[in-house]
Amino acid sequence: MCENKYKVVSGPEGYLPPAASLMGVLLPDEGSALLEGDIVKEEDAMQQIAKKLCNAKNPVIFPGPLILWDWADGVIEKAKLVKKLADVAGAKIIPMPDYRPKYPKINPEVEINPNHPNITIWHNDIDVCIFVGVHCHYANVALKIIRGGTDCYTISLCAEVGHEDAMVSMRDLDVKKLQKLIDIIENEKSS
Amino acid sequence: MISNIDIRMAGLGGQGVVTAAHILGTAVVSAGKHSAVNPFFGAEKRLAPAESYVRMADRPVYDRGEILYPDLIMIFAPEVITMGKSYTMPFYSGLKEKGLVMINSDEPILSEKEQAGLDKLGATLFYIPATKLAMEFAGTELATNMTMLGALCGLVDLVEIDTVIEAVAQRFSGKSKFVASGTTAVLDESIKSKYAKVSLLIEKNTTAITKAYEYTKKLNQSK
Amino acid sequence: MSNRIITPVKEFEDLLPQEYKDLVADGPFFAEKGVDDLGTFKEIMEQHPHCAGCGEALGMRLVLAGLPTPQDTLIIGTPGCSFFGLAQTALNYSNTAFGNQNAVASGLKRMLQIRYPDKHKDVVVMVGDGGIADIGLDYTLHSWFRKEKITTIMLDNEVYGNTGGQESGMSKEGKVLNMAPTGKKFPKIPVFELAKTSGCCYVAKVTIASPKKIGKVIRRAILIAREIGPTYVQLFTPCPTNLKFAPDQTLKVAKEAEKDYYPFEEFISDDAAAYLAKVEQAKGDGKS
Amino acid sequence: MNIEQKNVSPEHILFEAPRDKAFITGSEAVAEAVKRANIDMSIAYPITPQSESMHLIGDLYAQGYIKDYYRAENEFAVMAAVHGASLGGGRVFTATSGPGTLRAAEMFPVWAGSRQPIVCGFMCRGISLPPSIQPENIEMTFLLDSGMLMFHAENAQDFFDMILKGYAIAEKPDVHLPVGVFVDGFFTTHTREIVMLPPEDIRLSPYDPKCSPVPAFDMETPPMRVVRDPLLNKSNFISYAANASWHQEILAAAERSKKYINHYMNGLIEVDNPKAKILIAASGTAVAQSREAIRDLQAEGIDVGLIKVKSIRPFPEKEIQAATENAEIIIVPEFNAGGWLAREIKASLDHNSRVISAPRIFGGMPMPKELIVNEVKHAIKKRA
Amino acid sequence: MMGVRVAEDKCIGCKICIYACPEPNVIKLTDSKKVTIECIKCKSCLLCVSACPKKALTKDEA
Repeated sequence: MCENKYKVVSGPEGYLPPAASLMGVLLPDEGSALLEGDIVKEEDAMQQIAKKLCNAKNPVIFPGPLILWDWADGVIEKAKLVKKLADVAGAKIIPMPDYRPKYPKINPEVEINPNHPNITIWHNDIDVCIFVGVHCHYANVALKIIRGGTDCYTISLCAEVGHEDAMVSMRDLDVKKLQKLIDIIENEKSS
Repeated sequence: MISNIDIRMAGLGGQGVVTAAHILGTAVVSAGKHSAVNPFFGAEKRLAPAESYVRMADRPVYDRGEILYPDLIMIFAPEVITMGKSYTMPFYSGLKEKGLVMINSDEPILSEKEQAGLDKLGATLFYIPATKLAMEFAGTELATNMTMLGALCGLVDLVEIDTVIEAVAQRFSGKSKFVASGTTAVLDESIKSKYAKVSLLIEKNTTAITKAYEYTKKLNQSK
Repeated sequence: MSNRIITPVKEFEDLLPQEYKDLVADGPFFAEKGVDDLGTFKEIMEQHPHCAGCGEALGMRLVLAGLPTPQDTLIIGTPGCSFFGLAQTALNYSNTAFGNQNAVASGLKRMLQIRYPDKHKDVVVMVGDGGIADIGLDYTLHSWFRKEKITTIMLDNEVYGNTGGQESGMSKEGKVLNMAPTGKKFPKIPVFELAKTSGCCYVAKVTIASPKKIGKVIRRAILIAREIGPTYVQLFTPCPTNLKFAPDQTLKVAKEAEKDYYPFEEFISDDAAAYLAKVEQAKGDGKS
Repeated sequence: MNIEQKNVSPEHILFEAPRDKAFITGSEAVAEAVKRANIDMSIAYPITPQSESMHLIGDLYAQGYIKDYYRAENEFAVMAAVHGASLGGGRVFTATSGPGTLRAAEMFPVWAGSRQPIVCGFMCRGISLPPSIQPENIEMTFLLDSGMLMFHAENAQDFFDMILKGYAIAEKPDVHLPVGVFVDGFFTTHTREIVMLPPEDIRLSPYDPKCSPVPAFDMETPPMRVVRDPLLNKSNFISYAANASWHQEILAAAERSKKYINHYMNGLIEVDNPKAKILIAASGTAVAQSREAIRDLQAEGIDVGLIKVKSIRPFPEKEIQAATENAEIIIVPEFNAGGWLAREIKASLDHNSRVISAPRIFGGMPMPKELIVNEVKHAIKKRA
Repeated sequence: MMGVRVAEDKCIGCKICIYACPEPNVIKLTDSKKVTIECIKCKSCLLCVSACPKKALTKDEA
């Protein structure tokens, strides 16, 4: 649909990679998604997510605080589907329970932190990851660091407007879209 | 009716030059024309020199700030000239050729030099006993700004006198709080306290404006 | 009560790191805990980078244990040593610039009152002596003059710790410190007295050598701030690194100060006292 | 007091609602905007020429339009307290001027760094010794890299609209940055002019902190543990990388705001007569003065176009490049001694010798249109 | 290895060491009312040692 010159692909991009937004990558309007910097149909983005997950050696879902804690109505329904998504995709789940810069260090076996996400990615050899339920600011910070220092393929499932620094970014993620994504992954698995 | 005119009003703090400018601008706008009005941007203290500026036009007015080259100058107090209570010296500096000057005074006050300056510009000069008219018809010298406005409308065909009177009523009705500066708001209260009721204030002001209007209308015809 | 944000979603409960599981199971959120219970519950502060024997870290630990409802407590701080431990604490903590903490807390408290008119949201300022008595004195005093319903806690280590041991207004007279190479020329700033005359309804001065008193004082300060007005607690938390004593001497230093110039003092206004009697009686605890 | 106002979208209040003519000052326009902005809280500290607007906002509080309002102890305290209030998840407004801006300056990067959608009015004035309350906008140069979005209003109408638009833009989840709406003090605050206002029985829908890219600071939004300020851990390379990424995210957010600025403000710049070989590029009151000058120049047969720079941050680099493609002379009149706008424009353009940084007016003096006219004629003569 | 050793026979479970430790969640009281120390988080300030009235705590020299 909308082609951008700058491609948001897996890194490592080096010392301090530019924010994709500053390289001209625009967030899509409602109904569209972002695939490696280009605005595409939501369905295409879902297909890509399914393909990436099914071909990954070690796909991992990083659920954030918004979905780990039962703080608002509707969280449980989403959480159930994220769990199901992990099951269907055969992905591990490593949580991001909060955003503090952990002292003295995080345990990369069991958690990820937005301030040093790479430790978890390197330690667990994660090649595809999904961010879900993380506040946009912290997701963006983490996605930039990951792209700078790892070759991990990043996917963000965002309830707001999405993330340019992820390789695939879905926006306005709700229960319906999650279910659709699960169906597409199931399809991909069986084909 | 005259369009596109820039007016500089000079007086002493507390005399109502800011309010006069506001009322005139309001009248112009409600008559469907354009106007921008601003006070002199200084420390606002009673009896200190004060100026305000009214721009009016039949097209949008963008220009703002002090009017350096006015078409018309209104002097609200003789002291502006005689005692130099002004930041603009001489008082007519910047006046455009064939401009008009109104001075609130019962008698001529200009020095020969000043008169010569005006003559060189081909300016027309009117003395208006505005404070005297204010005392007579409104019972307070605080209505000097009203009589100056009335006088202005009698001399120059800017806007219908009724529109000005409406603007006065709007200004003092208390429906919308008028804010030129913190000090103006305080003065407003003191003027209102001189009258038992706002309606009386408006009535007195209306009389003062009308009388001053009639005064200059006659003056103009006799000239 | 806002325990929902510390209630895990079932699907992910098992996946949470141990410290979070402990916080949920044994923390002070679902069952009320106090200083008395230390050692038997999961404290909300985690490992921190404070120096060995840090009086301030101990002070924070005791204060945090004394919070009546940590799940509705928000802490505002400043840059400085206190940041390190508080950033590792399981409640909302923020510092912004240096010294403006009481101004930030004023805005925050008022907004939370607007948004949650039926809840007590305890806004607590917890910062060092430099933040309160020096750079932030205006903001501290003005929040008291305005009767903001916040609790201000000074972690008084009598020195600028994080910047490397400079004289603060709360340093002792005569003390040789960085930027006071010939010794401090004036006495400690009487913030405790200023608090009493500036509108605080409850003011207390205590040292880390009296942990149970800290628990009592913090509880009182926060309860009174909910209903009556501003409260202030000045907590002596000596700094072994910059005051140059051995880390195992911190409590000894505090004890000596208590005897010498830092005695326990408490001031309570009449209306605060009446209110406190009511709540302590209603609780039937007199929990101290 | 019970205020009956209907909550509406920014699109409705800005584009759809009918508007009526009012003859008001810039200060009054601020209050009219705040009245329709559904503000939770406002905090004030007096300074000329900001005071009148914040008095009026106090009146709005007394009338029940705002839920809390107080006079703080100084500008740093004001900016700190509105920060605290904004952390708490509500909508806030304040304003200041010149020396107040500089006194409070430490807080502006804090607002941006912690992604607070605060809208602040800046009624610019002189800042230095000799003390000056007079209009000039030198304070803007100190804020160019504070992380705030900066809009420069030409007149009271802009001021009114940009405050409401400021909230609409600032509160987008992918933007969520503070917005400074700047005017040249007195020229706008104290000038009475025609302003078109939507009805006062409508207001913006309330701020929803749930859509924020950072958690509201209320112990109702997870996580409990969160560091909202830049990460102050003395640590190692990876911590610095986190810090740098955080900063990049603020720059990225400003970049994302362009889409919304285009939508709500009809572009970061506005161009009249772009084909002219001579362009005047200006912001704020200098735009108004340029319009008068252009009217005179056109009357004399000199073809001059105008670029009105509305968004100073993000800076419309590409837009100005495109608009000046055919220009041979670009005059940049400014109300400050530093010439910061000309510097920004020069840095954006190739062949920047085309840019003439003049006239520069400061100290509170007005900028008569004649000065701009002369500058244009002088430039033409010099080229010929 | 830094740390502090507890002599269980001397510990009376008075918890004074717990109130003295600047580190959170390091010294805990067991069900048998003795303290245990999680040495991995201990910074060896020895405040607990100097605070213990029964001399039940000693520096772990190992």
